[in-house]
Amino acid sequence: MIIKIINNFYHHIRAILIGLKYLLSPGIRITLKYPDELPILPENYRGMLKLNNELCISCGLCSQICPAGAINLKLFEHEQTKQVGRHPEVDYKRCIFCGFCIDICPSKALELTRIHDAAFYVEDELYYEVNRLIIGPKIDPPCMRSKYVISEIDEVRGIVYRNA
Amino acid sequence: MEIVDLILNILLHPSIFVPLIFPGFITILIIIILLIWAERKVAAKIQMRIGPLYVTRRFGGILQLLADLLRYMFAEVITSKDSDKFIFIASPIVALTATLLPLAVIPAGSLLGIELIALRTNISLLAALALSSLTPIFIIIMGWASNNKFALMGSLREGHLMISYEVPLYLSALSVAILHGSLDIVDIVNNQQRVWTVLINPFAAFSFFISVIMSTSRFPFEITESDSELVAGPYTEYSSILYGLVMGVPYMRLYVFTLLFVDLFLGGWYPLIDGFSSITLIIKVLIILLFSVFLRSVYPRYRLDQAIRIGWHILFTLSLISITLSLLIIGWVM
Amino acid sequence: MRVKEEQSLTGNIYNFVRKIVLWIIFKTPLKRLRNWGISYSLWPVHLTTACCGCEFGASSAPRFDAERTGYLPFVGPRQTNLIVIEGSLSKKMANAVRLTYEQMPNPKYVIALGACAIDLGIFYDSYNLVRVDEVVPVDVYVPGCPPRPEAIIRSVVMLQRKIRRGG
Amino acid sequence: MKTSLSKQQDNRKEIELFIGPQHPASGHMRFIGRVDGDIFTNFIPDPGWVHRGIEKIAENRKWIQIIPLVERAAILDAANMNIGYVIALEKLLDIEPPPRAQYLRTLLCEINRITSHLYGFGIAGIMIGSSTFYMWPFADREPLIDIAQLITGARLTYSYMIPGGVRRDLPQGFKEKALKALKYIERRLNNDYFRIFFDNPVTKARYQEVGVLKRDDAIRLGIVGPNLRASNVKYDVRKVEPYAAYPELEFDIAYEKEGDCYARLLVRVEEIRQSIKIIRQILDALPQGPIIHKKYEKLVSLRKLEEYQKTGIFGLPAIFTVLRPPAGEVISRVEAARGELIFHIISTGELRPYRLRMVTPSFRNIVLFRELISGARVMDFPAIYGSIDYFPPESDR
Repeated sequence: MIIKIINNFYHHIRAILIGLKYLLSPGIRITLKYPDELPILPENYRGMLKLNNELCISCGLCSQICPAGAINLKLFEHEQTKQVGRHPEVDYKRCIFCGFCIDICPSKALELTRIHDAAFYVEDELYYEVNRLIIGPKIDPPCMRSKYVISEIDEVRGIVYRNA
Repeated sequence: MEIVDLILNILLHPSIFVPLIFPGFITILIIIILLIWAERKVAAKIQMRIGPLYVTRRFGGILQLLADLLRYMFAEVITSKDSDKFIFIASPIVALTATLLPLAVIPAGSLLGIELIALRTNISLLAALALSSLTPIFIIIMGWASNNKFALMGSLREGHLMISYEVPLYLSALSVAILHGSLDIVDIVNNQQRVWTVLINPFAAFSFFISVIMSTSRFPFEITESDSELVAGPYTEYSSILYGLVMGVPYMRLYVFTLLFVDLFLGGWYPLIDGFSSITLIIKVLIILLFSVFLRSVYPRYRLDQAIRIGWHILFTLSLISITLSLLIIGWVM
Repeated sequence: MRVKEEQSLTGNIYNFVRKIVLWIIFKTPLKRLRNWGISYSLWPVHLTTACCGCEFGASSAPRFDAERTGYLPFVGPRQTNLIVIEGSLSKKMANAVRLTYEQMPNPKYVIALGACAIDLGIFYDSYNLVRVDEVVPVDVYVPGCPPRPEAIIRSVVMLQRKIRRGG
Repeated sequence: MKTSLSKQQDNRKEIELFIGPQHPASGHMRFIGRVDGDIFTNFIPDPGWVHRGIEKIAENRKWIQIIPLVERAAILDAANMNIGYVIALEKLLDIEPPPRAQYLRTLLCEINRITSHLYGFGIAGIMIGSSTFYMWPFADREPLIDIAQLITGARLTYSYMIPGGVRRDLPQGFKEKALKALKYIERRLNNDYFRIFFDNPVTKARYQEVGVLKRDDAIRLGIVGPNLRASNVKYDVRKVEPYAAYPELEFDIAYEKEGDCYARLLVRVEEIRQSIKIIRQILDALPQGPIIHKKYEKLVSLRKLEEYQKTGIFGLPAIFTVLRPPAGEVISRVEAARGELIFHIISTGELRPYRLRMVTPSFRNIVLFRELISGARVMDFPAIYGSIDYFPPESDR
């Protein structure tokens, strides 16, 4: 009984001490200050899409493999080059970012942009027609002073950030 | 100029100055704003993150609670159809007032040569404890008036807990009174000029402190409003400014009890010179407050029956031991 | 015509009154203060509708820490002012969402998280899902399946901006 | 449901408590309990709030499109859901992935097991009120999620395994990063977690001797995964019916004897240790070679083949859009983070499956709510819920 009480007391003290240790030790935070610091994601991160319409051969494989039915083909004529083809349009209302369309594209017309942090006030903005898909997603940085950082894995602190 | 003097005289009169400015209303507001911010920041630091920041970016989000209060202020007041509307609205306000009542008899040193006590009686310890036990009753009434099952269960828990923390609280306070031979808090503080009570009778201090933690529903005894099964306990139905009030009640209660704790055990306003002795007091109070909110980030919460068992088995025994100890010491000195 | 006649006698009093009313409603410091308070105190109610709840949890966890913006997941609908619809909304859950929304005090906001919430996403031909638009009015849409926590914080920041502009 | 609850309406002693779906501890779930004083006399889980009909939708999808679909059942545990389906599909197609692909699959599955268990810890922590033990496991998931993101290119929903292999090879400098993350998580797990949570007397008071599941009951109810192993049953599909690279790897089955909530958490701690051990072995003994079955390697376009040889990213061959496995019926069993996951697929040789049945571990564990919480105290409900590590979307599908 006495031993149990002493043991409990010892573990209470240990719990409080580790709390104090984390309270007083400097620089243990792993927070990414998001609107101020924008992360640079690893290459091949499956973000939003971009279309290179000159490479597109209008095969429609992307539309066939899309698990969410988010890719529709549309007849499109480029304004300058006057090229005509059935090009994909992406509906981000449904897109699940699985990257199948990019992997199956035989001519590498679709590419990844690594842009991932999008949010919209209006639902219709989520539908990317061919025009917008060729330009690629234009997402403004959320605030004026944001800078880019790279996150690295650290043995002691878990994750550290380094300016890019 | 005479008018200015008059106003100053009235303002600086203890019976106005104490409830209104220090240690009363304005100090409490400032301390609560700082305390809740500090609670969130301390938790954030231990949890390896930043906590509230962008509301006032340069000062580390110190005005976070002000923003929350503003939101409460401008939100819609909802009283549900089934609730007892008058009691539902009145009880938070009364609970808030009742929480502040003990400040009338708790001395807070002196500032600018004014003795900071509104009402000097020779039974102020009893009065403070008696007045402080009003708040739980109104918390129970809140849950009853809400007419909500979760709120009702929260009130029942508060009722169960109230009995188990108040007995050790009073007994350990009584042991201090026995030790110093007085029920007047000013006398008790003056008796501690050389040595603090906590060094003479640590059992009483421990039992009192844990009871305080229990009565103000700090972790690990946050059982009344434990959100993982009772949503928000007795406060489940409260919205907007009424919730703002009831959210403040436990913090104000914590502040009042901490003031009492410092007076009883930590030598009150000693050892600083007379003129600014309140500053010592407030620093001690702040340290104790910080420690009690720091416990949130260390502990989970106990179960209800375990908390009651701790109240009756451990704290009650400890407070009995502390009374015996006080009697022995008094007998030995005599 | 009548307005013009009055103007010839009293000057442009109609416009003057209108300006004052507009100023009181939209330009007073009180309104600014209110919007400031609300925008930095968006508390989402604890209503998990589907699997985007994982990233919702991660967005308030240390790596992303949405609490910096004053966003604090809280318990009941009475004390909160934001619903984050996390992913797909089944017909059974839609009733609960509507009920929760009606229990919250005004002003209240909704963020739709994930493709499933906006247009059913990969479950586009499911028999048991509804779109969030049909249940509650949505303020910000976040695409992704699930959206990254950054996107969630961005949606909170965008909602704050909308509120401060007087939305 | 209504009749059974209103039967005891005249019994004034008990009150009826509806917990959820909007409740801090309910998740996407409702519980209907009857409370007598502080005791739940009856406790019924009411699932189905996240039912999306994954099994039915799968009948309208091409074989390859089902890969992301089955992941959505438990996006926390996407890799294990994925491997279960892909193994079943490979049995139908009668192909065997190359050894490097097997190892990579196992690697991702083990990383995912760790992150899933850490998520479970976080939920268990916040359920009994420890906000720090919600934040810490969620923070420590992040290095591992970063590792998985390096391999697959997504945070949670990987869609990494395809029939015949995997989609990408490891990137440059992966091993060092992974070892660093493992060292970090190991240190935190063995020291800090125990000091602040597992050894904390309050935690022990809440968890020990609460919600005891006896060995016989666990077997009788058909419980799976860590909940079964906490009741002193050594059963793990990775050992019983090894798949992927598990036969070549050395690890032990984690188990505990007591069967209470505390044991269920400690089993998960031990499983994380074993997973770390497995990942270390994989990183050391990763075989060289292709990552995709040679049958599919020839089918991609020339441009994609060049890219595959240069960067290790394998493009999907166009044949995947018209994949037609021969008619037949297969079953695959894998050990997901929450327990045994079964896929049962019937193919009629069409573009789409005739029937896909998935038996998820959470669905098999749901009976625990009724067994353990009926008769427990009201405040034991969140403790038991947290220890079961139940994930409603996985159960409702």
